[in-house]
Amino acid sequence: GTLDDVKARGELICGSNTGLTGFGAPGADGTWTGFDVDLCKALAAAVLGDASKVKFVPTTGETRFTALASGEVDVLIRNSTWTFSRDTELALDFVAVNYYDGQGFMVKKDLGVTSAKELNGATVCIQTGTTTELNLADFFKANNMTYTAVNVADDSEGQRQYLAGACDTYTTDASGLAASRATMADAENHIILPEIISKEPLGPVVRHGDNQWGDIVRWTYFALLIAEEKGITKANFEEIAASTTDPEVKRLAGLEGDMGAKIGLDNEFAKRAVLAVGNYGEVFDANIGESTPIGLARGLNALWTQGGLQYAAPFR
Amino acid sequence: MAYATETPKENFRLSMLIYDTRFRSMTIQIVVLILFGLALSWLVNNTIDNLAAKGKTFNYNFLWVRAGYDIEQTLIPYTNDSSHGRALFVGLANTLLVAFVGCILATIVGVLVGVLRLSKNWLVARIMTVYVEIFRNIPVLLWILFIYVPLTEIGPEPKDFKVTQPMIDALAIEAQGGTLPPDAVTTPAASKVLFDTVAITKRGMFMPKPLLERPLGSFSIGDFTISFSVLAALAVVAASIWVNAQLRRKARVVQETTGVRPTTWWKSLLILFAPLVLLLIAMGFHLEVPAFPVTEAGVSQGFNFQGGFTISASLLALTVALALYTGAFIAEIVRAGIMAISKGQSEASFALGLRPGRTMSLVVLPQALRVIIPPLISQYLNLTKNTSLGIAVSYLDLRGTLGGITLNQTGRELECMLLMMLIYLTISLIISVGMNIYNQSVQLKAR
Amino acid sequence: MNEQAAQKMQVSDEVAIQIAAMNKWYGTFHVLRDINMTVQRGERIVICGPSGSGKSTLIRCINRLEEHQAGQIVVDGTELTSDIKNIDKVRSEVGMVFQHFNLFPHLTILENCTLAPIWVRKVPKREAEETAMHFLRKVKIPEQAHKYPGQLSGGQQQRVAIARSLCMKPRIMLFDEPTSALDPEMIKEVLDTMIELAQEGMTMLCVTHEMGFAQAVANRVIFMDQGQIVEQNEPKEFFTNPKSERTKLFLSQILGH
Amino acid sequence: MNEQAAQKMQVSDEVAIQIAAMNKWYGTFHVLRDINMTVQRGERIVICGPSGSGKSTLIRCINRLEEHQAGQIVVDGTELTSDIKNIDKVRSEVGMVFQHFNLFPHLTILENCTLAPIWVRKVPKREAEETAMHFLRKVKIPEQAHKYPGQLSGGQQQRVAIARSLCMKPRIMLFDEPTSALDPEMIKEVLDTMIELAQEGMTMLCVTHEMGFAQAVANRVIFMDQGQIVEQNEPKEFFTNPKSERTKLFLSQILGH
Amino acid sequence: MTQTFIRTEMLPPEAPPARDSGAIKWLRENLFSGPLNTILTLLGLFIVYWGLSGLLPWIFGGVWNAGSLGECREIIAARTGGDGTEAACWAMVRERWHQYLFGFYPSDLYWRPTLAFGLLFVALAPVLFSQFPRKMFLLTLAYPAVAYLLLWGGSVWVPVMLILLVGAVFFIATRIGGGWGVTTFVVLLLLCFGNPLGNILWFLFRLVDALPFVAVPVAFEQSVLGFLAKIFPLFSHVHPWIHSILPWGLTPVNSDKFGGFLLAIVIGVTAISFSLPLGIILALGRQSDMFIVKSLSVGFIEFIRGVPLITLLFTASLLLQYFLPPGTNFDLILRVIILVTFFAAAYLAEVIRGGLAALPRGQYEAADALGLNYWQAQRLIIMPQALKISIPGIVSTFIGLFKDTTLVSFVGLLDPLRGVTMAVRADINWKGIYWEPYVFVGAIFFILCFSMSRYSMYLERKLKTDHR
Ligand SMILES: Nc1ncnc2c1ncn2[C@@H]1O[C@H](COP(=O)(O)OP(=O)(O)OP(=O)(O)O)[C@@H](O)[C@H]1O
Ligand SMILES: Nc1ncnc2c1ncn2[C@@H]1O[C@H](COP(=O)(O)OP(=O)(O)OP(=O)(O)O)[C@@H](O)[C@H]1O
Ligand SMILES: [Mg+2]
Ligand SMILES: [Mg+2]
Repeated sequence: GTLDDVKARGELICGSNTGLTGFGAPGADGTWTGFDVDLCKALAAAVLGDASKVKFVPTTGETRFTALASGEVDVLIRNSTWTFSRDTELALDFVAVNYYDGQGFMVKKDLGVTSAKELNGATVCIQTGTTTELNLADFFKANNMTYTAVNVADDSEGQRQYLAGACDTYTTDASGLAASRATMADAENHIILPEIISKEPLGPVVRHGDNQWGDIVRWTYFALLIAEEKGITKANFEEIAASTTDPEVKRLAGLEGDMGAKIGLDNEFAKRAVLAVGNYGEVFDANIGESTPIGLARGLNALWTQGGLQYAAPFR
Repeated sequence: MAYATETPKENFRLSMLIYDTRFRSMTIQIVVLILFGLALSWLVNNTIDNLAAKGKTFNYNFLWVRAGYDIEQTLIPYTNDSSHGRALFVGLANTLLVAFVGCILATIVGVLVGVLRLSKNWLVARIMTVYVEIFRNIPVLLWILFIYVPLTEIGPEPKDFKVTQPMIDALAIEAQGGTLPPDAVTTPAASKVLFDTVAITKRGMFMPKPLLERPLGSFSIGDFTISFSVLAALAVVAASIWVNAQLRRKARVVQETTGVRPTTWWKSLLILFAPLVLLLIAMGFHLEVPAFPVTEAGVSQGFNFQGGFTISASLLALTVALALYTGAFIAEIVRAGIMAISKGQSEASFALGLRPGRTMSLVVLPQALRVIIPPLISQYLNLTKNTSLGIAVSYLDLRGTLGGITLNQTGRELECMLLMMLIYLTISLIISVGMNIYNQSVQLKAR
Repeated sequence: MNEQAAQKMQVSDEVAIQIAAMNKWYGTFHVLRDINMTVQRGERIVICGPSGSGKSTLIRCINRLEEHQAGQIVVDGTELTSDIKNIDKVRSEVGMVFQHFNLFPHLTILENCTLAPIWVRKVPKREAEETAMHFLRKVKIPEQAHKYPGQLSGGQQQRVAIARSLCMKPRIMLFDEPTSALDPEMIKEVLDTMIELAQEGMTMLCVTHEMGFAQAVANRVIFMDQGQIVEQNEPKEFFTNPKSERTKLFLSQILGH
Repeated sequence: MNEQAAQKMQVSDEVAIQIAAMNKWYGTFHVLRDINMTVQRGERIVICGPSGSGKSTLIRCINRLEEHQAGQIVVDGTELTSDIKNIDKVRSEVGMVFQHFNLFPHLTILENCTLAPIWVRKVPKREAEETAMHFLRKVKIPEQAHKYPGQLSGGQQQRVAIARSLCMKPRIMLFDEPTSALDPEMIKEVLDTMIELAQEGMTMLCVTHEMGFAQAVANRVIFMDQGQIVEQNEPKEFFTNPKSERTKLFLSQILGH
Repeated sequence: MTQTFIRTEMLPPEAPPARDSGAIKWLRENLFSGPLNTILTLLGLFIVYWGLSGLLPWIFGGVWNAGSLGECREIIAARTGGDGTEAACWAMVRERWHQYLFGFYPSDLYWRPTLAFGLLFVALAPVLFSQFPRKMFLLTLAYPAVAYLLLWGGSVWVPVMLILLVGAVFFIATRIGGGWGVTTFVVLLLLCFGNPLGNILWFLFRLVDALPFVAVPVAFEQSVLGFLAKIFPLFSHVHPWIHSILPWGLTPVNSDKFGGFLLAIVIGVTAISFSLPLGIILALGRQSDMFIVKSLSVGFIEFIRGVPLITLLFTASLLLQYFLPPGTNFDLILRVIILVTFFAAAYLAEVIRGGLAALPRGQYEAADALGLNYWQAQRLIIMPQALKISIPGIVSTFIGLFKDTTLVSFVGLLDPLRGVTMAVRADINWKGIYWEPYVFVGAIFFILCFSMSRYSMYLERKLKTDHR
């Protein structure tokens, strides 16, 4: 299976975006950073014991699923929406949701629009090849409105056109809108409308049929969530592991049970993942959280204990 | 006096398959054919295996499924409720539109620049050289982006055409003789051009749409509606062209018998346009000018012009960029074509007393065209293929619909890609077959 | 050539071409220097001289394929200035035959011959074709009328070129080395045509190195060198008793082998 | 040519080429009709005839540059069939010289001459070069060995072409109008080379219209017309006393001027 | 009445009249020779002024020192007092130029691609300029291996073995010569690399397997073929063995690190060099009088030329996985190179066909008459001449191909134009920058392509005079 391939290769190949601010992009020195990228690193740390043993293959909206299906990448961690048809027809498995997103609209303040329901007849910039196109059509239809679509190739183009006034509103996942707005010279002149017109559960994808590998990806991700739940961070992991009495934490630290062996890894895989990138909250805060220029609130992505949707199955 | 001698029949030996010129080529061909067949069946076999492994099937049923996405620029009616198949045709029509208009523009640009490059005016020739070199040596993709961006950055937005409540108020105050605050605006920031019919904006050009009050009705074949009005117009145009051809033929006969050619241009104009104009008037032709809906008070409503039709900025940019890029190549072809006609030809023509204009049209151009047309057609082919870069500027052509969104939404990459290649191939073949026929018909006769 | 024909080759007193103090430069290169020359109607003049001496340029100035910068050229009473009407007039009265024939390859032989009459002289097509066939018969290739130039041999092409010029009914014919691009067998057929033309009293200026032709037909030979007319004389004198050193040298070279 | 040399030009009884009832068509055009002909070793045969009579085709059939469709051609005991081995054998024993030389312009003269010996005969390079120099000396241009064909005159090029053929040590040489693309001065130097070759007893088939050459060297002249051998005879008889009407007509034409 | 005239004194050349010389004449003739020309000249002057007055301040007033687009904007606003004047933000280029040139290639190893690029010219020299000694062709032949080593790194023994084996095989094949030589060459080459014989047989069996009526016993396939596959991989077994003794090598660099112009040049150069032999074969096939061979060649050429390159790239990224045996999977760059090679081969085939057509028939006939066989004639006589004539065409094909490498961004590779730019724009510091990357990349493309096109024009002129 994929696990053996990865081990034999000594490197994890992660399908990533060609560049999406905050989620995954190469920096000036060529190292990739971002929210999705950190999950890849955690996975590499869990499987290979080294967070740097990961190669990022940029994929476009059109090539991403094929790249995964053909085995070109081991896992696709690249803001891909989990839908029925992708899960079934494309023979892929979405193993978790690492970011709950939803499609929103951004407009200029001086347009005088305060709700997406007032957009009848507007020109809408939208990225092609994504689920957002379908959502948009459905939303306008449901509200008995019409629109003109400007199908743009990528996010930066969409943003440019929106700013230039080539469209009245730009629609994409709310996280993307926030990121775009954050970098605008006149951010105060733009508002993101309150309506979120779709559910966009984004998460890692693996090939259908390789359940062991799917489990590894899922539980590596859950490990990060559980770590946050338990208040474990990169910094205090060793400390807590040494002192804890919580059996779940002990299992997470590999001190108890044989969780690792059951999915073909060693017992410390979860520990390595957390040590490599920190817990879910740390990853979030470091890449897209409120302290970053992108400044996303946790919102739906808060832990279930804090009113969010991020909920990991028990690590037992 | 010829008598045939029977050459003795030789026995067939196996080695003759290789060493005998009669069989050798057959042997080679059969081996090649077998290898090719094997390779092909290997590919097909693999494909079947792979499809099976992925649990996919190979069929085109998705073409009849609701597409669910929208297309900005459509030539045939389309909504997101239409099928993927229809989206394909929208894309194909868009591809052909850009290809067709692009080819015409490119030819105009190319011929103009090619001739100007040969101009005696040093500055003009230099500017044209710079144009040609810059366009030829930078990727076309960059040109498409380069031209698209200014189109979407410069120019007013539709909302700049809107009449707002404050404007109405200000006008009212003015009408009552009141004084306006210094920063008050009474008219929209932008206005339409060409007798208030065409709005040029960042989103493209909003054009008046021709409509008929008394259309002749229509019929449908499957998904497609064909209007009798259009058919009638086409018929009238065809008839006019035919009559005009007759007229010209008659003029030539007159010239051949008397040596003087009668003036025909105004008759031609009349024959070519009058019937069409009459028909259009009969059908109640009028223009639907794009405009904002207004409230009773006269305040413009909505985001965009209503009515009319739009030429999107992406269509404009793609067409212009491809035309300018290809035009640079065509310019070189034209220049080379004219220069290939030796100076002796025009000198001989001058020496016979023909004026430069006649020399050009009777001696140089007919010869230059033979040199120009074949590479010209291959430039047309290139332009047609380059329309597939429309995706870079959000133009949904065949690549953008069938090979882009449809492929992406349905996940049927094999079917989509094969179908798309087939369509492009068909277009190319049609063009190159046309070229070959032309080539054969103009081949210079030689010993 | 028999006596009778020679008889016909009369020279009248009328002036066909008058060139006075003509100078021409290519850039700063002084290619024609102080050319003075008068050609009577019916004269047959052969121009010779070393390569680069300006023979072609001189002949091309006469129908304004090249512009002269000083002096005067008067052809058939029309002075060549930059006036387009004059140029047109001169060109329609002066025929020219080039070294490389310069037939129009996209037209048939017949069309080559009728093109100018139809478009310049506005002759009806039928009439133009009759004239063309007449002159094609004269140059002995009427049967090729519907072929294309590419299908003819060099000698045949040059004869077509002569016929094409004749179709404009010119009063003067200029020849610029008409035989130098031809194979030996073909030279004869072209020269024969030219001799026939001479016998009919056509005014001819011919740049050629065919000395046999010059002796048989010309009534004057002009020798040029370095853009100047160095010597002119009647053929017999010219060949047997050249005066100038340069002429002697030149003749020794071309008659040497 | 002196007596002694003529003495050397002996003809043996051995048969070099035997052609029997050979026919060839181009498409439906019957270009060679019932050719029968025997060439003894050492014979020097000149083939002449009007243009298009099939001379080139006949000679090209002998080394299978063209395929014949009926009849038999036996060269040096090897019958030309579609068997590649036979063809290779014949070609390496028959040298051919073309009208347009067909030297390889990208190779030096020496390389032109050594190419075939090295690749076909598998002769060591040094040996091939020695042979080549030997034959280049023979055709009197050893000093040009390291030049390229484009730098040589036509006559020199044709002599190189002869040397190139000789380097394969052929037993039979075919010439297809070897001098017709040459200027008159150069014709002689090529003919001299061929005469020398003849004197050494090489079997030669030569398509040419150089009648002087035919009279001096050939021991048989073959006249072809319309794809058939119309007359063959020894040169003296052929030229002074042609039997057939066509031959007479042809001879009167080519000897006429 | 014959006017006799003898010139006794030759006239010296004189200077032309004043109005026919000097700068005034030039102006009059070249710029103001008539009303139309005068208007055109003024129009031209206006266009030039308008273009330059807009562009030059933007380019030369650009900011070079800044950490982000925002900083740039501030600097410009401070300088102009915020009057909305725009200027370029070249600081981005200053920070990221290396990514545009090398992609993510490790920065301490930049010397390797640079050296490979420099050596490219050394290797090309004997092909492009005839005055270099023939011995240098050996260098040209060795170049692919050297470049491979420099770019991808790894054990030196890979390229060394490559050179030695190809050299040896080539040597053997040329000794045999002819069609058999070509066959031997291919067979020996296949024998030496990968898991050759096994692979070939395996491939053949797969082919046979594909026929519905033949069934190859699985056991046979696995035992015999597996055995062969283990015995023959001369190459793949020998070089690790040598490497274990003499571990010389360079740091390996993965191809996912390739981007920017490095990627464009690698794809362009590799594709054009590999497409050359393929193009020759296709051109010969198209010229052949064997109907089937001809039809297949024509079919291939016309198919490739009839579809846009972008669909071929999508084929590389989306469809190749369908056509190859299940489980086959290799580098996207490699797949793209393969498809681009096919693409270039079809175009080169047409260029070479033109070269072949330009050769007089006499050359073929002379070769035949000398007894050379088909392959010898092709290799020794026809190809050297046809290729030489085709060089300008090959260069322009290469220019077109090089420009087209920008399309690989559509399959997610980091081409300089969109790929790298997209990555740069995803950086929070440079989000929103638009023109600068395009102008920068456009300028580099222009310099490279323009010099190549000038070179090919020079060649065309040179070849023209060569042939006369
Ligand atoms: N267009 C031109 N520009 C500049 N110089 C020219 C031009 N045409 C001809 N010349 C030069 O003018 C001189 C005379 O040329 P011309 O062709 O009249 O000589 P010619 O006597 O006809 O020689 P030839 O016997 O070789 O035809 C030559 O030195 C030539 O190089
Ligand atoms: N490849 C060909 N296909 C068809 N017809 C041909 C071909 N080659 C030659 N012919 C015709 O065959 C006839 C004989 O040609 P061939 O070249 O043998 O004549 P020839 O006697 O050598 O003439 P010449 O003296 O002009 O060289 C001619 O009518 C020619 O048109
Ligand atoms: Mg001259
Ligand atoms: Mg012949």
